[in-house]
Amino acid sequence: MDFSNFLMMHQELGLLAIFLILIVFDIFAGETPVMKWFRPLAVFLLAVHTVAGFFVVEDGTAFGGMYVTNDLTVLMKNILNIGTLVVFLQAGEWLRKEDKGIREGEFYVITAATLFGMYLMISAGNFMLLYIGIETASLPAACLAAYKKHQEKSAEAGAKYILMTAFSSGIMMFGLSYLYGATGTMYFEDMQSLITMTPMTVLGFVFFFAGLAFKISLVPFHMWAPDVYEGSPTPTTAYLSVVSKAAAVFVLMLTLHHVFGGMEKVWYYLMWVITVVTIVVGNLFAIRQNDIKRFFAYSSISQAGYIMLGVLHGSEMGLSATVYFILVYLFSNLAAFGVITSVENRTGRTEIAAYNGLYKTNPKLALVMMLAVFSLAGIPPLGGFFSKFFIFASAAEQGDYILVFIATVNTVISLYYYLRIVKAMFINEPAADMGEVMRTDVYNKASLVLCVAGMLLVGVVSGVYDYIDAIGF
Amino acid sequence: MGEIANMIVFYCMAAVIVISSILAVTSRRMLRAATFLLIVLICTAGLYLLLNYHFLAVVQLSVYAGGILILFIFAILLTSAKGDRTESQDTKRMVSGGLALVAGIGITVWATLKHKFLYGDNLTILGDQEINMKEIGNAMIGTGKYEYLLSFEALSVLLLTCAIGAILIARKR
Amino acid sequence: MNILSVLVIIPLAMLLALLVSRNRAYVRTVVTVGFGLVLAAAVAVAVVFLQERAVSSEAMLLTSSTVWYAPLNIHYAVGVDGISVLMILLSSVVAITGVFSAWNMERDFFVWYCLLAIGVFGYFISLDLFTMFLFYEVALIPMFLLIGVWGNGKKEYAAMKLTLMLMAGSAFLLTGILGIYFTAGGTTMNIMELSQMSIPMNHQYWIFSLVFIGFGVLGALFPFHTWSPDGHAAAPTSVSMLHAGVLMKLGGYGCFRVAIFLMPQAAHELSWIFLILTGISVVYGAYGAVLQTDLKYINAYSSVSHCGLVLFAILMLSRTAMTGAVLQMLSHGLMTALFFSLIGVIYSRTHTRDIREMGGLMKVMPFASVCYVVAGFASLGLPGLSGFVSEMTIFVGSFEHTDTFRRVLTILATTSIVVTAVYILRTVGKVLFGPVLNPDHLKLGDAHWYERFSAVALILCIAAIGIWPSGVQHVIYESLQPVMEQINLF
Amino acid sequence: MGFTVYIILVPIVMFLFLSLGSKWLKPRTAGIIGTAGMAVSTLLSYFTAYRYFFVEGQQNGVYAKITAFTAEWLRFGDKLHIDMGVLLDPISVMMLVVITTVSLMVHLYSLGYMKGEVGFQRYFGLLSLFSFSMLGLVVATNIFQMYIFWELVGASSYLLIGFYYTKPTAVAASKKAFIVTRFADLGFLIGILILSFNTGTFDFGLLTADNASLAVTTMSGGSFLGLSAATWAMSLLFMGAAGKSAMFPLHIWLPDAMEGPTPVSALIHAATMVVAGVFLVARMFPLYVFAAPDVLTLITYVGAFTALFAAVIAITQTDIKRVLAFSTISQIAYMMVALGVSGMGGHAGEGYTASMFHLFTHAFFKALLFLGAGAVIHAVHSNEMENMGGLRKYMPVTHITFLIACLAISGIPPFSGFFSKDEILSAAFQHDKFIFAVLWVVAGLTAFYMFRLYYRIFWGAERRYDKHPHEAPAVMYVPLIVLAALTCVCGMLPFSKFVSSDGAPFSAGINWGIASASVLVGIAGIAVATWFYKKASDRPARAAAKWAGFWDAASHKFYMDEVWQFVTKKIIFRCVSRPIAWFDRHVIDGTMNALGTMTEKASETIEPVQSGKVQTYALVFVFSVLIITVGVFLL
Amino acid sequence: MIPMEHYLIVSSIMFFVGVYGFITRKNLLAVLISIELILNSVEINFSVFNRYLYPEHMEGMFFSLFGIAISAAETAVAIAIIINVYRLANNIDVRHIDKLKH
Repeated sequence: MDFSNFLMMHQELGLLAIFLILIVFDIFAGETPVMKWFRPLAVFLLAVHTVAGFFVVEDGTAFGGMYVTNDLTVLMKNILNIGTLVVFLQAGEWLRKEDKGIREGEFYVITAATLFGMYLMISAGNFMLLYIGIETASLPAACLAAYKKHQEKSAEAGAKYILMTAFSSGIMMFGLSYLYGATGTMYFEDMQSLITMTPMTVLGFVFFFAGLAFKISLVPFHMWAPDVYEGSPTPTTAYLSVVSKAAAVFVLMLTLHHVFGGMEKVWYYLMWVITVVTIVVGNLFAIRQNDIKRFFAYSSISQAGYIMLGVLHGSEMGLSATVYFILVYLFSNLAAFGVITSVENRTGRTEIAAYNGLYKTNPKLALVMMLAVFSLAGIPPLGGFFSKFFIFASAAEQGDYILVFIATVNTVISLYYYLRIVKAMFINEPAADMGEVMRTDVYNKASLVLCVAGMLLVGVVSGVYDYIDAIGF
Repeated sequence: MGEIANMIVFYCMAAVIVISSILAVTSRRMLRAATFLLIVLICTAGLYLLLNYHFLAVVQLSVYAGGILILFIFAILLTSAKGDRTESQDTKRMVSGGLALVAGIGITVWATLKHKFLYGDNLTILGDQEINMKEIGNAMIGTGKYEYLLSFEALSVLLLTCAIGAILIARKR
Repeated sequence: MNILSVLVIIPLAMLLALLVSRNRAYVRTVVTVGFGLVLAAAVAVAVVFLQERAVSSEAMLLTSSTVWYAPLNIHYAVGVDGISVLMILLSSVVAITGVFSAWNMERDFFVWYCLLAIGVFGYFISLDLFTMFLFYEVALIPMFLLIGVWGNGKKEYAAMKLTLMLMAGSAFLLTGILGIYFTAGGTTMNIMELSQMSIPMNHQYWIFSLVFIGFGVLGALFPFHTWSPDGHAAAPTSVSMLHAGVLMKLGGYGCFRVAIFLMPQAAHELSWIFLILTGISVVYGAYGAVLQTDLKYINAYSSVSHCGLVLFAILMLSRTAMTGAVLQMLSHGLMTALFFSLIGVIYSRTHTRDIREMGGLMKVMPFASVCYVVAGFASLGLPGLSGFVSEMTIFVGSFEHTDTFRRVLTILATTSIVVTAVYILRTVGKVLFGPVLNPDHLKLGDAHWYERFSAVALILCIAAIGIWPSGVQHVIYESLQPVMEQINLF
Repeated sequence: MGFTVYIILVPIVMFLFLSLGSKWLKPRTAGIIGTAGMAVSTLLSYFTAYRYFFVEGQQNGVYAKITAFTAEWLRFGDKLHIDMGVLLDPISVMMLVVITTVSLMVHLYSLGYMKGEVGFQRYFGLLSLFSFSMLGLVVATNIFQMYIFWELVGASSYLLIGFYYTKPTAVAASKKAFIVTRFADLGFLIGILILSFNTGTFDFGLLTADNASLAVTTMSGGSFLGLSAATWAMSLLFMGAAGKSAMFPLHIWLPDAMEGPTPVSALIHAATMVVAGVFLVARMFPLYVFAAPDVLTLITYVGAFTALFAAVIAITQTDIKRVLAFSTISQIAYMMVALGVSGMGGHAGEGYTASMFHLFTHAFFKALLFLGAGAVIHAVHSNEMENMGGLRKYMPVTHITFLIACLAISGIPPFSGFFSKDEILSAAFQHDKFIFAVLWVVAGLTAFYMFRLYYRIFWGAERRYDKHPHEAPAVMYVPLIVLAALTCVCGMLPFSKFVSSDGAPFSAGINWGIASASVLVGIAGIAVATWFYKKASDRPARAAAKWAGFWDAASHKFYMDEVWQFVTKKIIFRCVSRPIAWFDRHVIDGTMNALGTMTEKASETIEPVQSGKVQTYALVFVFSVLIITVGVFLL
Repeated sequence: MIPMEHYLIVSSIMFFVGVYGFITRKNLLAVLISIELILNSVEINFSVFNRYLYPEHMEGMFFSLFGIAISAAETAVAIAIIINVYRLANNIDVRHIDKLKH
């Protein structure tokens, strides 16, 4: 037993500590008034954890190669931390006001646990750990989806999520078993050198990829996403659509590079088609949505397609562009969900029609929402413009101009539906009952400020991209 | 002789597994389906035994047959007050499901048969050896390569969280 | 700090100042002073540029470059040549007249307006493909809200259509820009440096087409012009002014600065396709305008025709024709701004833009009407006004080619001036002359002082170019030297 | 002779002053200022004429082209540039005199005629603008300057014709005039482009020097559709000329243009603008003769036909201004024919001299006729002949001056028309007997319709006038008298001493044989007119009934308006514009919208896939995985 | 000696029968049972590969082991959610959980 191995895992340990502190606090605080400190505590701990994540960076592997940490994984975890922090900030208000059946503490606890799972996914050097990480990240997330347990929609979302995630994990595991059968190892390093193109490895890879694609919600493995996003509580949706997706993308990127590098011929074409289909289908569905959460689900599907643009060449530039894209996407999407949460908390509505004339009643929220959708659409000077540019550049660098062209043309369609939101907020007249000015609690405000600052600064301040770019695989 | 006995046992169990699993997914009565699942699981444990994975077989029996299946049966009893009959099946879906079934089996079997496995020697050497429990224990809490302390711990977090989550969702309040 | 950046910073400062204001008087002060400063800065740039040019033979002057995104060699690189200086002047003039035409608008309107201005000025001073593209998009997106919120008629449809079509153009453009960057070696985004690199010919074909179409959409290239009629018709006055007057020039400028300059060989070989398209634009726009009954539609089609002429001339790849193209951009920018501001004056009083419902406005609002006639004359190319100069330069330049194809096209393009006369005179005859059709119109007043200001300022500019074109022409002609060197390589 | 530039600058300054200051100026002041400005120009022109013809112009016995002033205005490239300048040569100086004189007369006359009109200041401003443009046109040093002023002339005439802007017919007429001439100018422009591209210059001096050798060498080749570049260029230039000078079939705008104030008609449609085409051909004459002689033949035939055609129509018109308009067309066609039949140099170039001479004389007597008609209209407030008759008693001065003008145009000696017409006829006779015959017939017709006009206004049955018609005020009849005097004397000028095709003076005698023939036919025309119209009778009606079909056609101007109407309305509007507008809205825009609709449709089509059934999702999932696997295998 | 492929064929059949069940069953619990089949078949795969091909280490076996644990956890969560669905909708028919669509 060599416990020094654990020292490398300070991020995981830190998170685990938070996880445990929260459990203990939750158990002992119970229903006492001390519980009101739960949320500040959770936010504070995670914030400290997030900030600390930027300072301690150590390269190395532990547990005989099962655990890997380096600049890149730390960066990825930091990004996930930021996203989770924002979700924590946004979730509180909803958790407080929701009916009695909802316990506040568990949300944070479970979220922290899923985040822990994502850490493992990212740091995994072995498919077993990767698989456990994925399951840790997704099985409890089903509980988050079904969190509003007195609401049928939420229950349905939870059921769909757990069934589909189990199904996909079965498929993925099947793929892994074939990969294992063909190579005789589960370690990334070993498998990379042993893997060859045979029907079995190809089958294994495709099945494994399908499992990850499910998490990223790439078409045609995306179909759970809209339903679950719509039915889940809004903070869960935000979490699933941003953090969970980001983690899966990171893993896909890492495994493609570290394990399946030799099979580029297979995955390039496979993902090329999937990327195009994802972007197109996501866009087509998004056009007709009337529920804003469902709408953002489809929008995030098509965004996932854009993300794949950086992944599918497996280049260094693609890596930086993807990470950067995800960072910007995180800020933009979470900003949007922050607004959605606020509106939902006040009006209980999530249709796009509820946003009619929002600019007249709540100019600041409308402005944030506009910035968010513009950032998602890739309008300068917001971060989305830069991230789209870089991700297209990374594809163009490899000479894949046709894909870039298809993707850019699709941005026009996406612009159409994003503008629908803007139109609803700025042009349409507010409904009579929307007159009241909404007040958002300070946490949510902080999250919105954070997101807006992120959207504005991450693009214009080039340091962020330079920092990411300096980190290779 | 052991060879042949093994083969007979295997093919019998294989047949049982196939038939039971088919029945498990087609039986109209939920309890029957659960029972067929049980049979499948037990036969799987038998396969593990054939493979000399005794520990695995025990775990299979205790966790699956002992734990999960009980859970299933409780759930079935809990949710089917009106009787456990499910309604008739959707033919269209059955056809497409069957298509997936056939195509899937075809593709996977083709892929496996096509693959040149490098086996032969290993089997005879390790053929009948049972794996030492101590070895398993060491591997489970070791930190080196081919040792799984980290996975084990991670799994514990998973199980804990799932427990919290399941309780959260399932409890009445 | 580089003086050019001032042009971007002032609108930015205005934008911020507007965000904290609620009072209309305050808003007006901010925008008039701000755009006045922009105009002053533009003039200062022009003066400094002329001084520099006297002592320097560099293609771009007042340059400065700061690294922005090192991994992709993206710089904030600015610099101007004579053409950009003229474009900047044009933009600042149109922008301030636009402010006066939008005198009664609220704060939010000007917020977007300032954003538009940031985009426009940033675009014209950029030397870096990335920043150029960035500013290009910055300039496009405020149109959605400007039209969607403050427009009239089918404003939502029009705003959506305009934004989407222009953004589709910019999607083409983005692919093209990436193509340029990577096929030229991926070492620089600076246009001047890129011009020294060679893009492989097989890539030039598609990149040129993409970039040209991308910019062409904004330049109202047939068949991608249909945003123009709807968009202009729905837009509020000053937005139409700025859009037709300045924004459409972004297209022509981009075609010239990026497509032709960086890919001269492809330009040579592909120009015939686009010449046909632009030739169609020219004639088609003119004929399209003949039957329209909405004043703004007439002008929008006329813009299609005139802007088509810009692209047409650029594609002729002759120095004179390109000079004409730039002159035409200036001229069209000014006169179309004038047109739209006057249409705004008329519309704000009569509440109709249907020429069948108006008549004899000369009697009712003589000032606006006379200005309209002047604008009309400028549009149909009356000597002494800017339109004549630019059109003649284009025709003479285009005719320099010896091949029959280009000559026949030129001749076809010249026919547009007759058709232009037809629809301009038809409009003038119906709206301004004749008896007053609607007795209610007799009570209407003439233009207010702020409207007069913008009209007079624009007319002065139009006449200045028309009467003394050689100064402007000289600046443009000289600035074309680098482009011609590129083109003459082949 | 740098001062000549002021001849042009004074009117434009007047224009700016009057139009910008119209609010603050009293109408009368404005009129007087405008007239004074014109007077300055006129004096300067006379002085120029004196200096040119008698002091400086002649070099080695030839009247040279003197560039009195020039400045580069716009440079197109290394070679081509537009200059603005003043070119003095016999014809431009002659034109200066004619234009300023007539313009001054018109200014004066307008002071009376336009009194009390709304927009009096504007009117004078526009007159100044027109004068400026016309003067700039004739002194142009290069063809592009000419084109520039050519366009300005068009625009200012548009404004003048449409002066009564509340009158729909005036608006329509002004529009028509502008568009028809604009269409012709298109030819002019393309001609310039071809010409300048081949020769590399716009400059008249270079173009016409050495018998147009530059054009001959550079443009004889390069055939397009079987014609040489020169032929193309010169025909297109002639197209421009034909537009301004109202040659068939581009003449249709001129009769309608009579909707403008009558003094304007006198200025624009008699004396100055309409002869710009003739002037252009004369200006480019060496090129026509040496580089494109075929075009000259074309000019001859077009001119001859137009002369006859217009004369026939003139016989049938009842609006007095329209009669004059058709007579103008006919007379200008005469000038064109004269140019067409002319050669270069000495007596061969007699046609050229004759043409210019006729232009000169015609300017005065036609202006006189218009102004006289204006006085009549002023008196009876109508343009129609039916509302006139017997006015000789009420308006003696007008009557006499009108008669003088009629005699002049009919070619009766010793009035000026006789001399110039005779010269044209003799030039035509030498060149082509058939053309001569046509012109001879036209001369007779001219005399007939002019006297028809004369008789029906001043003789015939006296109408019952609502208001007693009275002689025009002095400010109106003084110009009449001045012009009448000029009409009487200017024919005696030894014109060929001053104006000739190559600048070298020669003496052209009167060919008495032809002269007598023309006088005879003129007198015959007058006699017939007298028989028909001196007294009110039913003779005209009977004659008309006898030739009913022809008469109808002629009185409808041979349906040329309808033909044009058909071409523009039916073909351009219906067959080009409307389809384009439709195409744009439905096909192009439809395509764009269809892209949107298709996207929506596609979205709608795939929507059911997202059925909400988790098993469907799984099915899709499995099939996708399997298909992808197979796909990758097959790859 | 039993050929390894025969094991694999059995597990393949079990796997796709599970898939079939997932697609066709109406009862949520039956669907869950199908998932169990799927997971179980994968675990067989791992063990077989380990035993036949790479008996030096116990990777496959451990994967099976952990897989069993994970499937237990998953079943727990799934059943909790299904019970919750049942509580809200009073039945656990898959066809009834299709409120969220399009």
